[in-house]
Amino acid sequence: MIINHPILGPRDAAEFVYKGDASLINRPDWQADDAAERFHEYGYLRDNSAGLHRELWFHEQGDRSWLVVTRDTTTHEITKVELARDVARAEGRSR
Amino acid sequence: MTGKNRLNGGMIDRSTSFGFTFDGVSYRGCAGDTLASALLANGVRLMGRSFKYHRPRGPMTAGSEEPNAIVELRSGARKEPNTRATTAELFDGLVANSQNRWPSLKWDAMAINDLFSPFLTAGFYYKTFMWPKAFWEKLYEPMIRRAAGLGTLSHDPDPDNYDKGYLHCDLLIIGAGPAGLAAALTAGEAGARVILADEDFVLGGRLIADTGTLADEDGATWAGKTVARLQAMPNVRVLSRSTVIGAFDHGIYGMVERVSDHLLEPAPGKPRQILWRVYSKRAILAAGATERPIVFENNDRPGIMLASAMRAYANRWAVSTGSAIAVFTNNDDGHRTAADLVSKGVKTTVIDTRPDAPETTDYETLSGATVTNTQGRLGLAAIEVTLSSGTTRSLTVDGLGVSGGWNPNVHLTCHQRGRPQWDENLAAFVPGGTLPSGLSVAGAASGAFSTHRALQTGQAAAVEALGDLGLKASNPDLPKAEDAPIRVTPFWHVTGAKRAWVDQQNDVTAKDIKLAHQENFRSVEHLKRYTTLGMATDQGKTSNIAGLAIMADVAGKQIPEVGTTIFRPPYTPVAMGVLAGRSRDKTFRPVRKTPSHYWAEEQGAVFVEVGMWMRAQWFPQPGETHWRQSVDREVLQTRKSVGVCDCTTLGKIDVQGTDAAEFLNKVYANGFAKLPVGKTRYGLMLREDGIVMDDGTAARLAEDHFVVTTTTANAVPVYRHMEFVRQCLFPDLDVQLISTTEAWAQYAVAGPNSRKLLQKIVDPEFDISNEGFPFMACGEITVCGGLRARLFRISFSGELAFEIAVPTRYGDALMRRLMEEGKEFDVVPYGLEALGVMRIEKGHAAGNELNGTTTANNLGMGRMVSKAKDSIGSKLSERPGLNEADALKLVGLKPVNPDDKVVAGAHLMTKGTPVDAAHDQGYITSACFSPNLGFHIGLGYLKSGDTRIGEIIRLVSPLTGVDHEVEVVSAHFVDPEGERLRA
Amino acid sequence: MHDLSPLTPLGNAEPSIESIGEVTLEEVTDVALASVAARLGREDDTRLALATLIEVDAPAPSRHAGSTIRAFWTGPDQWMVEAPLETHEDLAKMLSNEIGSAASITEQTDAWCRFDLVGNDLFRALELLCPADTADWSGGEVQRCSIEHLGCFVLCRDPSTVSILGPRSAAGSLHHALVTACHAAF
Amino acid sequence: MHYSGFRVIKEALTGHRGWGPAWRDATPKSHYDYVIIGGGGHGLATAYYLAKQFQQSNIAVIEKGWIGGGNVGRNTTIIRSNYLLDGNEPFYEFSLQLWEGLEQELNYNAMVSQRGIINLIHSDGQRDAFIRRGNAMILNGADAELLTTEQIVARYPFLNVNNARFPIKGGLAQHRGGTVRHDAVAWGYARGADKYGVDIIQNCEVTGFQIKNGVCTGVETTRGFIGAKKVASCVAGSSSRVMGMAGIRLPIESHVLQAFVSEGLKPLLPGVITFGAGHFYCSQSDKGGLVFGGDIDGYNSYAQRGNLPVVEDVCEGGMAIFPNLGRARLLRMWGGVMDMSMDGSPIIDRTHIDGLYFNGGWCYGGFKATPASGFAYAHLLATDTPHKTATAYRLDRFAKGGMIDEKGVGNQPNLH
Repeated sequence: MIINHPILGPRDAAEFVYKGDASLINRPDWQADDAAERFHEYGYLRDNSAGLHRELWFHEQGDRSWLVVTRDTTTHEITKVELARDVARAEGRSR
Repeated sequence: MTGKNRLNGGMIDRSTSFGFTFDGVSYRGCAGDTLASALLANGVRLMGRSFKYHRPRGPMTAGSEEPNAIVELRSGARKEPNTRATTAELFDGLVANSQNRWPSLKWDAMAINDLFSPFLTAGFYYKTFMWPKAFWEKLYEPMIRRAAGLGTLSHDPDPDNYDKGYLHCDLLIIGAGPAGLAAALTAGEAGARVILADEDFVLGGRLIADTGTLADEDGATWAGKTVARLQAMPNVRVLSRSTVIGAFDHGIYGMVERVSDHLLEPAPGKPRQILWRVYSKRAILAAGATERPIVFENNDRPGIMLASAMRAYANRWAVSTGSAIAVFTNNDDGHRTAADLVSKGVKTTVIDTRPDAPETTDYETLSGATVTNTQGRLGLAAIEVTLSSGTTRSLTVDGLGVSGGWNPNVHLTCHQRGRPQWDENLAAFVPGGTLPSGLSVAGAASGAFSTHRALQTGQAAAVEALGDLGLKASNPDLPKAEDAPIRVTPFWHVTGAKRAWVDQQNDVTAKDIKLAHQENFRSVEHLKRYTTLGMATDQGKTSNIAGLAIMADVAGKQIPEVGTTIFRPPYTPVAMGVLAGRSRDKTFRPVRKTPSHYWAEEQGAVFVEVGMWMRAQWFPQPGETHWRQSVDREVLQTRKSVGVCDCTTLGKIDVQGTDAAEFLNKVYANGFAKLPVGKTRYGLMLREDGIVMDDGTAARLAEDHFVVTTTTANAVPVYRHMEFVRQCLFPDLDVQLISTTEAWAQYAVAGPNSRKLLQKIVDPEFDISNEGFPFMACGEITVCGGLRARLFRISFSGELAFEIAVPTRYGDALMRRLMEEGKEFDVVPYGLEALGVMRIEKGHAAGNELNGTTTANNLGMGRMVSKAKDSIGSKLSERPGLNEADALKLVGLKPVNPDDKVVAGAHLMTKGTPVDAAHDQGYITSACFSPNLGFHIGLGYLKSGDTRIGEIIRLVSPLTGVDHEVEVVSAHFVDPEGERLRA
Repeated sequence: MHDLSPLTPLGNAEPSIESIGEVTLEEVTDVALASVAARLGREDDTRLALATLIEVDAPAPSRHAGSTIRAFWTGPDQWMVEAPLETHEDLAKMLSNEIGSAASITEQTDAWCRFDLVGNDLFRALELLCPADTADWSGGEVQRCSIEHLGCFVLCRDPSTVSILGPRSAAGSLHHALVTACHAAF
Repeated sequence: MHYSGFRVIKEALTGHRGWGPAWRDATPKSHYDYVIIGGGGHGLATAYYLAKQFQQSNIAVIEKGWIGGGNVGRNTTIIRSNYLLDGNEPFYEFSLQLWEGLEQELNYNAMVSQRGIINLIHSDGQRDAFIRRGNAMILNGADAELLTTEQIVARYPFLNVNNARFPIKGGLAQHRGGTVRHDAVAWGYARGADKYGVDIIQNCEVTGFQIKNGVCTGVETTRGFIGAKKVASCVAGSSSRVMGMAGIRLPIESHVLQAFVSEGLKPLLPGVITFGAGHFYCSQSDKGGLVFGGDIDGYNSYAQRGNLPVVEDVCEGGMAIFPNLGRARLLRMWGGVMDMSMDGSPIIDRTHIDGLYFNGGWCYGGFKATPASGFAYAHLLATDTPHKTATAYRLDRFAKGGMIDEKGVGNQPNLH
C-alpha cells in the first residue's frame, strides 16, 4: 500500500507501523464518574467497520509522525491522510 | 545438426550450438531455443508423467501456461524441480531430468495407477483409507505422499544470491506484444517514465510466433526494430525475462527479473533473480491471450498440443512438431496454424467442428467433424475422427494441434478480487468488475485479438494513461496489420467423452467433473477443491474454462452462471529465494555490535544474540572448562571487588522540553514531577490496559531535560509509545523526544571498589564520593582529561555501582582504560550471564518477569501506581481480575535440598495436592546457581506469594523430569536492606 | 585534552575506503551531528537561529542545505545539523548556546555511521537498497528509509555523491548491504 | 450414504453412478429451533454436535455463499494443543482429542495426520518460556517433549544450524499435533449434520435480526425472514458486521492473514515446524505442496488479500531456517479475514440479547479449534451453560480484567 504522507508525499506503507482505530486519540477523562466503563470501551470495543476506517499509523522508518489515515477496509483505498497531532488538537485534546 | 525436426527460418541462432542432456542423453540445440523446442527438434516429445495416473506427456504449449512438460532443471544444489521445458531458455551445458516417474520416463511403474483409475476418481480418498483407524498415518498416507508430489527438492542450501529492488515509473506496461509495444512507443515518445516488462527472453509476443506482416515487414522484424527504438529512449526501461507476478494495492506490482537463469551459473556478485517492487502511477496489462484446448477422449498424448503452440514452434523455433499433423479447431485461428504448417511443407489436415468451416485447396478440411479418440502409447500415432455424416475415420498422424478459441490473460485484473465478465462474441471471459486502481487492459488481454486492434487498443490505453498523468500524447503512426474478425463457435468437449482430460497435470477428467456435480460439489469453488481442477502448477490456465463449460453442461446452466474462480498471485510460480532476497543465513537480520565488541572478541568472549544485538555472555579464562566456572568467577569477583559490563544496549531516550516532567508523569505509573535535577529514579511504565510494559530509570540532567532508559528489547516500542502519547494524547505538551541509544557507550562499573576505580579516570574536579555523588545521583562529567561523559549512580547488581557513558567512538578505549586502571583491584569484565545471576540474587525483575501479562501488583509494586495523577494504564489496572486476593506475587525460591536445581519454566504446587493444572500455584520465571549462596535460586510468581514466605512447596517440571521441594523466600537473596548500594 | 583514541563505526582506527567497479564507498567519520527540535511555539525562532547558523533558510521537508555547517530535515520542526568534527567536536553544546531555549538539542554524532557512495548512476545501486526514487536526484534531497531492515537517511550531496547514514551499531551490516548492492549493480 | 471399502469398490466397478449428494441443498423453512449463521467449519460442527450429541432438532445452518468458503477453506491446516494458559489449553486439548476420532465419527476421511509440530527455540529466555508452556500442556493432559537440536536435525536434515543468524537451540514438540485436509472438515461435518436432518442453506445472507424487547426471534435474510428460538452467530471474520446488525460492538478487529502454497514436491517436511525468531511456519500437504504462512498483514481489512511486505517477510523466515527452499516455487498466495480479538483468544458466549449467541474472535487459531468450538457452542446453545473447557471465553472478561493473553501483548489485536 501507499500512504500519501501530508508532508512527505507518497510512501510505502511498509515504512509505517499500524496501531488501530483513530478513536484511540479520544482517551477518556480519568476522573469521570464512569471512568472505568469508559476506559473499557476505549481500550477494548471497536466499530471495526467494513468500509471507511480512520486509523493510526506511525511513520517509524520516516519522520516519526503519527498519522490518521482514512481507508476503506474492503478495497484498501485511502481517501484522506492527516497528521494525528492536528487531529488530536482539532478533537480538543489541547490543554 | 540440431535435430531431425528442424525446419528452415525461425529466430534461433544456428551459428551458436549448445550441448545439453535430458535424462542423461546428450542433444544439441541452438541459442534462442527453449528446452522444449530443442527436444522437439531432436524428435523427443515424451517429457513428463502426469500427477495421478502417470500418463505419458509431452509439451502442450510453447509458454508459461504449460501443464505437462515440467522437468527437474540443473542438478545438485541448483536443481529446480517442476521447471517448464517450454520456458526454460537453452544454454550450453544445460542438464535436465524428467520427474515423478520410476524407474524411467519410458517405463514408469506408477503407470499402474492408470489401470486403477476407476478407483482413483475425484475425492475418492475422502471415502476410504479409514479402516482400520491406525492405518492412515502408518500405511495409507505415507504411500500416498510417496506417490504424490512432482519434482524433488535438493537438501543443499541454494548457492545463488537473490536481490530485491524498487522501481518507479509513470506507466508500467505488462507484456511486449503488439499492444504493449504500441503503448510503450506512444508513452515513450510523450516523455513518460515507462517500464516495459515481458516474461519472454525475446520481445514481441505473438508477433514472433506468427507469420503475417506489419506494413511491409514481417511482424518479428517490426517488433525487433520497435524494441530497439524503445531501448534508445532514456525515459523507457525495457525488461525482458521479467514476469509481473502480482498486482498489489495502490499501483504496486511485484516483478521477478530472471537475471541469470539463462546461464550455467550467475556471474560473480550477480544475483540469479531480482524481485522488483514496481511503484507505478498507471499500468497497462497487455499480457495477450492463451489458446484453450478442446476436451476429447485420450486428448493428453505426447504430440497433442495447442495449435498456436505448433505454430510458434514452427515459426519461431523452426521446429516441426510432426511429420503428418491434424488440427482440431472450432474457430478460424486453427486454420492459420494449418496454413503456416503447410507453408513449411508439413502435411496437414484440419478437423473443424463447424459445418461452415472455411474451405481451401492448400489442405484437406473436414467440416462438422470432431476428434473422438486417439492412439499411441508414448506418443500420438493416430486419431479417430467422427465426420459430420456420423461415420468415423482414422487418421495416421503424429501431431495434433487443438484450437478451442482464445482466453484473454485476465489474471492480474483478478488479483484484487475483481471478477472477469463473459463475452458471448469471443466465448471467453474478458476483464471486468473493478480492476486494480490505475490498471487498464489492452490487446488480446482485453479481447482485442487481431494485430491491428492490439496496436490500436495499446495506443489508446497509453493515450488515456498519459491524459491521467497530464502528459501530451504524440500518437506515432502505427503500421497496418491484419484485422481478421473473430469467428469462433463455442465447442468445449466432445460429448460422451469420459477419460478426456480437462486439467492435464492434475489428471482431472470430464468424468470427475460430472461426479462432483452428482455429489453436490456444484459451486465452482467446491468443484475446484473437490476435483483439484486448476490447482496444478499452471493454475488452470488451460483448464479452468473447459471445466466450467462441462459443469455448466451437466448443470444445464450457462458458463457465466456457474461463475469463475478468480486468479491469485503469482501469475507464474516464483522461486522462494527471490522473495527472501539477501535476508537469509547470517544476513537474515542486521547485527548490532556494542562499543566494546572488538575488545570483547580479543578477550575470547562467548557472544549471544539478544534481539539484533550481539552481547558478551561470559569471558572464559584459561583453564576454565565449563561456562559456570567463568560466570561464577565473574559474579564473585564483582561482588568482592569490581566488575565492568557493557550495558549500551539498554534503550536511551532523550526527553526535553518545559513539560518534560509532566510528560513523564503521564507515561510512568509513578511520579516524576518532583524529581530533583541531578537525581535518577526508577520508573514503572504500564500499557493502557494496566499491564507492565517496561521499566527503567529516568535521570534528570536539567529542569527540562531527562534521559530515560528502557530495557534492550523494548527500546523501539517504548519510543513509539511515547511518541503516541506526545502527538496523539497530549499534543500541546512542550516535549521533544529522540533516541540516543547508539550515541553513548555505557558501562556498568559494579562492586565495592567501583568508586575507587572510577576515581582513577573521572577528572579530579568531579566529586564522586558517597556524599558528593550519593545513590541515584547523576551528572555530566569529564573523564581521562576532558572527555565528556555522563555518570549515573544506579545498580542492577545490588552492589555499590555506577553507569558511565561516553561518546560511542571512545567506548572501546574507555573499556581498555577501565581494565588497565582496574588491574590493582583485579577488575573483571562480566557478561550477560553474570549480570543475570546478580540481578536474580538481588531480586530485580527482567524480561522473564515482565512477560506482558504481569501487573505492578504481581511484582509487589502495586503501591507505585499513583492514584494522585493521570497516567497511562492506571485506570484499567484497577480491574478486579487484575487484583484478586490470590493474585500471583513475585517471590524467591530456594531448594530444600541444596543439591536440587531450580528450573525456569517449572510450575509450583502446594505440597500434598495432585500435580495437575487445577492445582497449579505458579511458575518459575528465572533461575540460576548463586555462587554467593552456594546453591540454586529462582524467582517466580506464586499465588498469594507474599503471604507464604517460609512455606515449603513443590517445584515440578514434568517436561524435564524435575520434581522436588523448594522453600518460598524473599526475592532479595543478597543484601535485602540495600546497604551496599548506598555504601 | 583527553588521551582516548576513537574507533570508526566499522571498528578500525582509520575510516575504510574501497572501490567497486566505477564507484567508491567511503566510511565518513569527520562530521559532528546534533539534532535540533523546536520547542512548542518556538518553531520560527528555531528556524531563524538555524538559518543564521547554516547561512541559508532552514531546509524544507526532504531537503538539506547549508555551507560549513549544514542541516537536513528529519521531522516536523526537527532537523539534524552537520558540522566538521575537528572544529565542532562539541556541536550540541555550541548549538545550545546559539539557539538557546528555542529548541531541544541532542548530541547525535556517534548515534550514526555514514558511508558516502561516489560515482555515476548511483541510483542503480540505490534501487537495490531502498524505495527512495533517486533516479533524478540532483543534490539537496534527503529521505529517511529502510535499508536491509535498518532505518537510514539517504542524502544526495550532488549527482555523483550520496551519503547514507545508518545506526552506528549496525555499521557492519549496512556496509555489507552497500557492498553487495554495488557489486550487483556495477 | 455410508462410505465403506465395499461401497468404494462396488461404485468403482459400476461407474460411480450410485454416489448421492454429500449433503442436501435445503430451502429455508419459516421457523427453526436453532438458526446457525455461518456455514463454515465451526457453524457446521455446531449443527452436527447440536443434533447428534445434544439430540436437538429443527436446526438450520445459513451461509451467505458456499459452505466452507471462509477460513476453513483458506487456512494452513494445522492442528495442535500447545497452549500456555489455563483458559485455553484444556479447550484446545479437547479439540485435539475430537480430531483424533473425527474420521470414524463422521465416516469421512478428512486426513487427520498427527505427524507432529515443533516450535524452534533460539534463545535461553525462549527456552524458559517453552519449558513453562510444555509443563502447562502436560499438566493439562496434553503431550509435549523438549527436543535437542540434534533430534530436530535428524528429522529435518536441511535445517540451517551452521549458518543461521539466530542459532537453533532445540525445540518444543507436540507429537500429536499435525495437519488435516481443511476443506474435507467442512464437507464432513456438512454431510454428518445433513444425516441428522440439519438444513444446510447456501446463498442465504443475513441482512438483519428481529429483536423484540431484548429478545431475538429470528433473522432477516436475502431469502426472507427465518424465525428461530435461538440464533447463533458463527461468522468469524465478519463478526463485527453481523453482530453490528444487532447493535453489538465487539472487542474484535478484522485483519487479513495471508497463506501460501508451493508447487508440489516429493516428500520433504515430515511434520509442522515453526520458526521462533521470525514469522514462518510450514508443513507439507499429502499432495506435495509446502503449505506455509507467517504474520498477519497488520491493518484492518475485509479484502481477503494481502500485500508484498508480508509475503517477503514470510519467505525470509523460510529461507532463514531452510536455505534449500530457495529453488522451490511459491505457487499461490491468498488471504483470509481473521476475527482478531483484544487478547488473542476466542469468545463463545451468550449476548445481552436473549436468544442471540456469539462465537468468534478466533484470530488465526480457528481451524484447529473447529471440533471443540462446535461442541462447546452446541453445549452452550442446548444447555445455556458454557462447556467446561470454554468457561473463560466470556464477553465480559475484558471489563473484568480476565484476559487470556498468550502472547502478552495486550489490547492491540494486530500484535496477537
